[in-house]
Order: sequence, then structure tokens, then C-alpha cells
Amino acid sequence: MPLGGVLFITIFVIIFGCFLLFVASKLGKRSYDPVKQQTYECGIPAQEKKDTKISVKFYLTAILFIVFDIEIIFMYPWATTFRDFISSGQGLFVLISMMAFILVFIFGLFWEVKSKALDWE
Amino acid sequence: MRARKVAHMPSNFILEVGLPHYLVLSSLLFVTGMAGVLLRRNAIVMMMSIELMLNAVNLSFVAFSRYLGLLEGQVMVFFVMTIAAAEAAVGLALVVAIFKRFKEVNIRFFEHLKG
Amino acid sequence: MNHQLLMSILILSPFVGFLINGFRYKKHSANLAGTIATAAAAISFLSAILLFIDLLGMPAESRKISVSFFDWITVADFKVKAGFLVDQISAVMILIVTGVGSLIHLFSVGYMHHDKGVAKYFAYLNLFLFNMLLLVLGDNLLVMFVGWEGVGLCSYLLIGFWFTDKEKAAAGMKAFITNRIGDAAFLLGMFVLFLTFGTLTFSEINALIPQSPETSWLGAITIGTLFLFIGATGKSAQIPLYVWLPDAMAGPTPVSALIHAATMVTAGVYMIIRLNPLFLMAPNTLMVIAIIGALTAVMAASIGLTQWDIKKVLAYSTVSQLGYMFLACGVGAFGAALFHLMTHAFFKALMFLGSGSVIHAMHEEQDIRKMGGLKKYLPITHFTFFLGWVAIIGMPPFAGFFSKDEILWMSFHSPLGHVGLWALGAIGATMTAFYMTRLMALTFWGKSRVPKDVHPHESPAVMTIPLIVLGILSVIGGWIGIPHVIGSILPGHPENIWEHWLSPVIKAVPNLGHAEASQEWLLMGVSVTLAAASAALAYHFYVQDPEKPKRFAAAMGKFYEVVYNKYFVDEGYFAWIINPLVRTSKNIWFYVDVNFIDKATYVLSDIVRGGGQFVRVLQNGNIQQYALYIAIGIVTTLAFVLMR
Amino acid sequence: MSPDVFLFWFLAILTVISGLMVVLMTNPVFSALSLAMTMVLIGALFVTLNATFLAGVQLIVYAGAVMVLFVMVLMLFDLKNEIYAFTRGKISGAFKVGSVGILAGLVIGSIGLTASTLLQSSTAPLVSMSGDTTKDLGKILFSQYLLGFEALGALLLIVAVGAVALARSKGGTHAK
Amino acid sequence: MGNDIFEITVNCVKLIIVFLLMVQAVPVLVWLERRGSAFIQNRFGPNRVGPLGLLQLLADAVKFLFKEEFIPEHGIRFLYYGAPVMALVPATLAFAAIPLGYPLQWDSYIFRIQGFEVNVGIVYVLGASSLAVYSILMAGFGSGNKYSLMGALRATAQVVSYELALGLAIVGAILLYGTFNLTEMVAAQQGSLQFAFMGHAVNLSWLPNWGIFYQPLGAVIFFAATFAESNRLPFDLAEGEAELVAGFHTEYGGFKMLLFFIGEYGHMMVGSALMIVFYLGGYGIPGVTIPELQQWAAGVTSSANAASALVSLITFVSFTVKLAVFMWIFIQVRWTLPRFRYDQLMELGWKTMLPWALGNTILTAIVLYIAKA
Repeated sequence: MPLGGVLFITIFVIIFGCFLLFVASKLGKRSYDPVKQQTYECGIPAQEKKDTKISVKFYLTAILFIVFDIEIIFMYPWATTFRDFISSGQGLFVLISMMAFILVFIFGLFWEVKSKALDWE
Repeated sequence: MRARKVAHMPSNFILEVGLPHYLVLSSLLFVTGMAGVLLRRNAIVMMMSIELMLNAVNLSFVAFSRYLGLLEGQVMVFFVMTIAAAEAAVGLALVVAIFKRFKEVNIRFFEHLKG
Repeated sequence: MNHQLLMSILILSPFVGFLINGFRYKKHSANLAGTIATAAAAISFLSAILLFIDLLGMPAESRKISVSFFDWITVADFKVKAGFLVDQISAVMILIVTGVGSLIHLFSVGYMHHDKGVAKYFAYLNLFLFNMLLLVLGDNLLVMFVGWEGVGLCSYLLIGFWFTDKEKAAAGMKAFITNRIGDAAFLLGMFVLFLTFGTLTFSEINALIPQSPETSWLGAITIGTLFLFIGATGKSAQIPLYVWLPDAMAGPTPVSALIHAATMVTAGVYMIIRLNPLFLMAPNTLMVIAIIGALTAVMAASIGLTQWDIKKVLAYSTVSQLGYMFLACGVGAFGAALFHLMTHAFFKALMFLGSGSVIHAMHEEQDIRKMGGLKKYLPITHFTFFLGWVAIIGMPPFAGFFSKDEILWMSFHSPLGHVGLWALGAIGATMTAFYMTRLMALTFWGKSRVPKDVHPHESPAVMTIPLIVLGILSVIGGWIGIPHVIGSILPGHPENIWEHWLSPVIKAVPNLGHAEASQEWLLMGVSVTLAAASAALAYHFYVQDPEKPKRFAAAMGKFYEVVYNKYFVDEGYFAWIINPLVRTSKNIWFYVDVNFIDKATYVLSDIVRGGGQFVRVLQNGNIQQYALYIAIGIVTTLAFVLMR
Repeated sequence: MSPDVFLFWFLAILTVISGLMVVLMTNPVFSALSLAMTMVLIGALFVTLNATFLAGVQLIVYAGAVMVLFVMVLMLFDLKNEIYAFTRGKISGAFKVGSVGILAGLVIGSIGLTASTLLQSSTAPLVSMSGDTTKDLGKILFSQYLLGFEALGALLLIVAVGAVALARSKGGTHAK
Repeated sequence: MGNDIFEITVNCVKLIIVFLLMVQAVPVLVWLERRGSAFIQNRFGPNRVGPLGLLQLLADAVKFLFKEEFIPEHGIRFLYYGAPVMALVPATLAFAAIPLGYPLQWDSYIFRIQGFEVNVGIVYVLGASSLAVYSILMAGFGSGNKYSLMGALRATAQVVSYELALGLAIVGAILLYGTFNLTEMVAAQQGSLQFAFMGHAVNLSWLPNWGIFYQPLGAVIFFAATFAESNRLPFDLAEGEAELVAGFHTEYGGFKMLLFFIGEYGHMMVGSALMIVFYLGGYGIPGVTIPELQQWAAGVTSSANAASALVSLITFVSFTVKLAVFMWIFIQVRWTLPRFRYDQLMELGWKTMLPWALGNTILTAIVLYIAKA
């Protein structure tokens, strides 16, 4: 099982990155100029962040992503086993049941398109 | 590497990892999540705690599935994941709606919804 | 193809059509909606034919295709399967239902062309077909009951299809409520049968039927069958529950043709035929059925004599013909009943569609006083209507002759029959000939009384094709049941295919005596002569001397009034049943409910509210408090379980 | 200590710590990130239990989708440190902490009590599910649990429709 | 136990090497990108430092190391520093699971030319790369700058949208191979194009048995989605200079910026590698099967171990060549195509690629059923 490997490389990469950042910060010049610390705002004094309006569309996209992502994930076990089902003679049944599922998927997608949930002005 | 001493009774709680270990871990995560639900005031954090509880349950499902040799546990986890995701989506949609109204996600603001 | 698949296609195809049209109910395209619906019906018809062919291929004694899809209800000993059965009886029925149904769907494409809710209309029509197939194919009473209720629902929806018109909506309600009375009786009948036999499946009931007839009036079978018959009177518009059918003509005309002439209203007859071994064991019930059938036949026919609305005439004619079917059932001639059911489906659907064509041509005018002389405007409609006319008045060799004559002969000849029943039947047939000729004459013949601003025109091909097909069927439909007496003198001695076909599933009338050929000829001659004479009289009255009927009506005086007002049955129901019922229930509501029960509950509610004052603190909308209660509950439960 | 056992303890301790961080962090963004980490670690624990496919799904669905949604929402609202992160009532707080503690004690106690019977049957897996459980999972999902699967499809459709309708309610498309 | 320690050591060293392979490729690619873009735009590009300007990389690295360190005043320290480090992890994890060459057999010990073998490879790789958005979100939120935040949200929405098309495009490939395992997929693509369709055996010996011939649509969708996943042009909306300054790394500079770069190039490499594994035969060489190669290698050297090593080396080179071709395509596309508008981007993802990928899935399933049943 590669779990140990995964953990090892993760930790290694994190340490590697932190090390590089540490070295860079030690080697880099430091100067404390309050203007330099300011948030970037095209050269003018920074505006209050509260005034930024962020569209709920991002959030909608994320919700739809979750839903469709899960539907796609459901297709994965089907996709691996579909050949086995075909050879055991249940192919048509599984195909049809999956098509019914995909139909629901398509219906959802269609609805979202039609309700303009996917439109960015 | 995988040669494990097969013994009926564990000689050592630390060296023999089995089902009870996973169950204890799962229950610890569960009560952590429960504490979050009971104690946090931020609605989103509460929902996250609920996700944590669901995950804890998933863990015990998988552990049972492994140690009882039944795949049903894994199927159940699959379903739980889906439902948890659905719950998160709808719950957060509610939170967004509330936030739009009150500009707050404190759970006490949900009291305005009582009849 | 295997039977399960065929059966699924047969049943589900209209349902799919319903779903498709139902989801696009806002669309206005009659062509598309109609094509979908007609295709669904036609597919269904095709699979019905395939099933029928399969059935033909089987040996005569074991012709039976039974398909069970799943266990529907399983409660202890009570098991009901979603099972469907095609045997000789239901095969005929599915062919009628889907065949005539397809034609009427096709007709509707033309008829409903300008209607806004056309997709909805076709959706209902398909739903009706689906439910009718459930009713016909169900292999047990419960599945049949589902279909029974379903067709009732569709009938209600379609009668009230133009529900913005208050009267039409009221007609729908009337049909529904009247049917409910019958349905309640049907349910009671089902209970009784279940108590008696412990099953609702037809084959099992048939296996458990006792050998000898039940003579008592209080026997379980007699009571059960009586209840079922009351259910049938509701659905099939017999005395006393026939009042809804004439009003049901408020629906679109193709609906009247399909539901209120050809198929749904025959459900009661079909149910009795389906359970014929059981009914044969209850001679008392049969007697009731026969009497009610004969009375209905005469009474409805007499009302039909006086009506001016083209569809009302046909409606009363339908009630009357249904009466004949019940008469046939009552005298034990179930085969003849089914035969008449079939031929009636052909010619009555034809006449309704023809009247639809006329109404269409006359721009929604239904009063025959404003018609006349339509022959030259509507040649095809007139010709096909003519075929229907000769069929219904029983002229040989058209379809109606064979079936009606068979019924009349059996009502005389069968040991369960009586000469009085025959006489009633013959009177009814004479009246039928009269009012149908009257209808024919006032609508198509004679001088035109069409208002100036109406310009009648022949209907498009989609409407005339069904008429032609049904016209052909009305001519030849009877030839499969030629009685022996006639068959013996015809070249080639055609057999009575009908009797032969049904013989394995329909029990013969017990103790049937030997038929005297001369007697049979005589009766046949009498009824045909009476019908012909009466038709000729009507022709004289309404074509040659149009003033005579008025004088005649004036001469009849009060009697004409009574008949014209349908014997005041509706008014009587209101005066004696409905209004007292409403008054009583109002009183009960006021004295018992308001003054006693409500006050008693207020006391309770005050107690509860007082207690609630303490508890309401708990429900403060704080979700975390709620979560805490849940947590405490879990902890307590778990602790209890562990400490136990 | 064999590598497997070491891995379990390593993951378990990390999981508990990050789980606690979800609840204890006062900045909800950090809570969310800790929860994401918890989910990843639980995915890793799934691997130790030989449910590799589920581990992947856990990564994709929970860590990759659900938690992204949470983090996005938190950032959308721009929530920073909370002054009152926890509920205040003293008595109810005591009740809450108490019930949580008692529940933990009861559950772990009951596991401990039954540990001997559990262990007898379960230290080593009864049926060796080494090899590929993924295909078996697919097979069982598409035969025995097909109805549930289709129902979930319908559920997801409803969620897609409902959540979008909810989030877009009250006209405005912009949250401040 | 000694065996265990040996194995653990070997694997750890191997993983580090795979990681460093990926990291060291980045400067080369940066150089290639700069030279290539100059070439496309009829300029010279960096050509002073060293031969062909190759030492420019070293100079850059040194410059980055000595950059000044600062945090924006509203920034959150942990997130601000954590984001670049996090950027490395998903790409590395995903890249480590990809088989880069034919396994080497040294006596009885099998050494995989691959970070680690995962039996649910695809799911693992997708899962790992789905973690990449955290880095973006952390950077966007941690900078305390509205442009960063907007850029991060945009990037997230984009990555997430295209992840759907990506995941769905793969379903066709999974259907085709019936497995999640990347090594098995590569093995299924050896030899010449041959398959059975409704009982007829089809054999096209002049084409390799690559997935792209079975899944052309899937391959196109997958490749396009890869661009969006790695935030490359024409999908680099997150850093649209005119609208959002520089996207989520507006406030970053120096080595932190470099780490983001490594992550981005790592994603490109993972995407290209997956493309190769799914659709272009993995480490296989068109026209030559692995057994043929082994036979040839056995003829060249006497030792079985050396022959095996030779085979592995050749297959590794084959993989690297394919990877290089794809990287060049990435660079070429970046410097030749214009950028999408954001609404166009989302529309392309949701309304075009997702339905097409769905259609591909349905078509594949039906064709597979017809071919097999």
C-alpha cells in the first residue's frame, strides 16, 4: 500500500517548501516601510475591503459542482464494472439503469441552463 | 511487512490495531463534532461539525466493513457521502439566504425563523 | 416476443403517452400532441393484436396468458399480485378498448384541433386508456378496482374538461359523486367476497365457487354479487344511478364516444361477465340484474324519444343499450352480453363520432331542431351514421341485429328469463328504432332548419377515416355471432364463432331447454317487424309530416311532460335524498360538532395550552438547545441500554 | 512496531488533533481548513482499511468539493476571528460539555467492554478483502443497491434545483 | 525487518527523485517558455547568460532567493505562507502516481519507475489534484487584498467547473479499459490497433493501440480541461492582468511566487502525463511491443538485469519525449491563442464541454455494449 509513500512525500514536500521559504526570508533584504506593507491597490490608498461585492454566482457554481461531481463519481464504479456486467449477461440492465441515472443528470443540467443559474452576466 | 501476529487476545493495545481502535477513534471524532454543534455559534461552523460527525460515522462503517468482511458498509458510506454533500449544499444555501438578510451567520439569528 | 414484454408495452404505452403529453400540457400543437397520443394508443393496439394472435395459437381449453409483475400487497395471508390476465373475455375487451380507442384518438386530432388545452386533453385520454387496460386486464378484483377508480377519475376530468363553464364542471362532479356511490358498493362487495373466499383473484375465486346455486337472499354470494352489481350500476349507468351519464355529455364528443359509450360504461357489464361463474350461483342477484336491466332499457329509451339534444339522445340510447347488456347478464347469457357490448361499442362509438362530426360542422350546435337536411353537406358522416342507425335498430344483417336478437331470444328462452322480460326488451327495441329514426330524420333528412349564419362542411380526413372504419365494423361486426337458426339456412352454414370462442370461459346457462327453431324465427320476426314499423312511423312523423309530432305530444299532455323531463328523476333525487341528507348533516354538524365536540376539545386545548406555557420555554428557536435535548436523549438512552 | 501500526497511530492522532481544531479554532476559515485536513486524514484511514476507492471518493467529494464550498462561502462572507465563538450560557454550557463528555465515556466504555468479543472476531479481518474491492463495490452497488442509487440521483437533482433556488432567493444576486 | 527497511529507503529515495525531477523540470520549462515565446513573437528572449541563455535559470533562482520579504498588512500570516507550500503538494502527489516507465526487474526485486503504484490510480490522481484549489483559496484569502480574493474565487470556480468535464471525459476511458489502475491502462494500449466489434476482429497494424483512437472526443475534452485546470492560457482568467492585476498571487513575489510556478507547471505535467497514459499509450513506443523490446535488449547485453534496465530506460525516454511534446503544445497554445472572457469560459465549461463529455460517455457505453454483447 502506498499510503506510507504518500504521507512521506507530502511531509517531505511541505518541509522542502518551508525550508525554501525560510532560506529565502533569511537571505532576503528586510526593510520596514509602512507604505510597502500596504495592500496593493493600483497606487492609490487601499479601499475598505467591505465594499467589494462578490457575486453569489461563485457559490452557485460550487453547489452545482458538488452535485454534478457526485453524479460523476457514481459513474466511476459503473464504468469499471460495466465490462464485467456485460460478460455476465446483465449488461443491458445495468446500461439502462445507468442511462436512467444519466437522464436525471441531463435533466438537472438542462434545468440549470434553462433557469440561467449558469449564466454570468 | 504485513506479517502480523495473529492472536485472539491482543497482547498490547498499542501494538495490535484492530476494530476497537477504529471505533474509539470514530467515537472521539463524533463527540468532537457534537461538541462543535452544541457549542459553536457560527452556523457554518456548526454545519462543518455535522460533517465531521458524518465522517466519523463513515469511518466506523468502513471499519466494520473491513473487519466483518461485508461490502455493504462501503456502499453505505457512498450513500452517506452523497447525502452529506446534499445536506451541505442545501444548508449552506440557507445560510447564504440568511446572511443576505441579516448580514450575520450567528446561529442565534436563525431564531427569527421560529413560528 | 415474450408475453411479459408485450403486456408491459400494451399497458405502459398509453401511460408513457400520458406522461409525455402531461409534461407538455401547456403546448397548443394539436398535431404533435395528437400524434403522440394516437401513436401510444396504436402501439397498444398492435401489442393487443399480437397477444390475441398468440392466444389464437393456443389450444382452445387453455387459452390464457397470465403475467405477474410483482407482489403488490402482502399483508399476512392477504396477498395481491400486480397480475394481468388475457383470456377469451379480456382479449375481446382489449381489442375493443385499444382499437376503438385508437380510432377515437385519431378522430380527436381533428375534433380538438382548435382547443387550447389539447395536450392536456390527449394526456387524459391516454391516462384513461391506461386505466381501462388495468381494469380489463387485472387478474384480481383489486387491480380491477384500481382501473375502475382510474377510469372514473379520467371520466371526471374529461367531462369537466371545459371546466370554466360552470355547468360542465358540475356535470363532472355529478358523474364523480354518483360513481363514488357505486364504488363504495363495489368495495363492500369486494370485502364480502374476500371474507367468503379469502382471495380476490378471479381464478382462485372461480375454483372456490360452490357447486349448487344459492337460493337464500342473505347468502354471502348473493349479498356480495348484489353489492358488486350496485357498483356496476354506478359505472354502467343503470337505474338508479344512471343520472350522471346524460349530463356527462358535457365533455368533448370523442370522450363521450370513447368513455361514455364504448368502453368505460361497459366496465360494469365486463365485471359481471368476468365473474360469471359466481353470478350464476346467485340466481336472486341475476333476477335483480335482469329486471333492472330491462327496466332501464325501456325507461331510458322512452326518455330518448323526447330529447332535442343530439348527444342526449345518444346518451339515453347508451343507457338503454347497457340495460340490454344487463338484461343478457341477468338471464345468464353472458356471451350475448359481451357480444352486444362489442357491437354496441362499434355502432355507438360510430354514432357519437358522427354526432361529433355534425357538431363540429354546425359550430358547436347540438340542438337537432336547428339541424335537418345535413345529408347533402355531410355525405360521409351521413352515410356512416346511416350504417350505425341500421345497426342499432336491429336490421339484419347489420351488427346490432345479431347481438340484440340474441339477447331477446335468450331472455325468452333461458330458464332464468321470462316472457315479461322479453316483452320489455321488445318494447325497448321498438322505441330504439323510433328515436333513432327520429334523430336521423331531424338531423340529416327533411328540410334544412340550419340558421343562416352557419355553413356546415364535411369534416377533415382524420375525422372521417375513423367513421368509415367503424361503419364497416358496424356492418360486419355481427357476423361472427350468427345464431344457428340463421346459420343453418345460409350458404356454407357459418358457425357461431363467438359462442365457440367464449365457450371455455363462460358457463352455459344451466338447464337450457331445447330451442325450437320456429319459435326463434317467430320472435326474431316480431322484433324486426316491430322495429321496422316503428322506424317507418318515425320517418313519417318527422320527414313526411313534421307537424304531427307536436300534435301528438300535445295529445299526450302530462305524460309527455313527465317523459320530457326525464321522469323528474334528478329532481326527485334532490328532493328526497340529497336535500334531506344535507339538512340532516347540517343539523348534526351544528348540534353535535359545534356545540358538543368542539366545546369538549376547547377544554382539552386549554389544559394543553396551560401546560404548554411551561414547556414553551424549551422551544425557543435556539437550535443548539434543541441539539442539546437530542444529546441528552441519546446519552440517557445509551446509558439505559448499557446499564440494563 | 510494524509500519501499519505506526501509520494508524500517526493518522489517528493527527485526525483527532485536526478534528479538535475544527471546533476550537476561532477563525472559521481555519476551522474549515482543519476540517478539510481531517477529511483527507480520514481518507488515509480508509486506505488503511483497504477501502481505496472510497478514500479517493472521500478526497474528491469531501475534500475537493464540499469543503471547497465551505471555504468559498466563508471567504465570500469575509469572516475573520470571532469574538464570541462559543455559546455563552453557563448552565447550558455545562450541560452541553457534560453530555458530550458522558456520551464519549459511554461509547468508549461500551467499546471497551465489548472489546474482548469484538477483538476475538476482528483483530484480523474475517474475510480477506485484499485485492480489488472497487469492482465488488461497483457490482453490489449496481445490483443490490440499484434502487438507492437511482433514488440518490433523484435526490441530487432536487438538491441542484432547490439549493440554486434558495441561494438566489430575494432577487439580489450580490451578497455584500 | 531488514527487507522492510531496504524497501522503505528505496521508495523514499525514489519519491524524492520523482519530486525533484518535477521541480527541476520547471526552470527548464520556464526557459523554454521564454525562448519559445520570443521565437513565436520574433524576438530573441534570454540569450546572454550562458549558452543559449540556459544559465538564465540559475540567475533567476539566485535573484529570487535574495528578494525582499514582506507580508501585506491585512494578510493572515499562516495562510499567506502556507499557500505556496500547499501549491506544491497536489501536483507532486499526483505526479508520483504516474507510471513513467516499464518496471525494472533486478534479480527478483521489481523496481517500479513510478513514485508509487495505486490500484485506484485515476481516482487518486483526481482526488489529489482536487486539493489544488486550497492553495489558491488560501493565497487569495491570506493576502488580505480584494483582487487576490476575487482572483482566487474566479480561479476556484473555473478549476471546479472544468474538473467536472475532466472527470466525465475520463469515464469513457475507464469504460474502455475497465480499470482505475494506470499501469493496467498502459498495458492495455500496447501493440497495434485491434479490437473485436460484434464478432468481427478488426486489426489495423499501422496504428498503435492507443486510447485516442477509441476516445477521440474524450481526449479532446480532457486535454482542453487540463488547460483550464492548470490555469493556463487561454483559460488564465484568474490572473487576467487588466481586470484583477495578477489574480490570487498579486501580493506574492520572490521564492513564494516561484513555488506557485512550480505548482502550475507541475499541474501541466500531471495533465500531460495523464493524457499520455489514458490516450497515447503511456510509456509504450508505437510499433514496438514491450516483449519485442525485451528481446532486443536481451540481445544487446548479456545480463538480464542490465537488459531490464535498458528496457526501462527506453520506455522512460519514450514517456519523456511524449511529455515534452505536450509541454511544447502548452507553451505554443499560450503564446498563440487569445484569452477567453470569463462568461465565455464558464459557458464553455458547463454548456459545451460537460454535455459533450456526457454524450461521449453515453456513446461509449452503448458502443461497448453493442460490441461486446
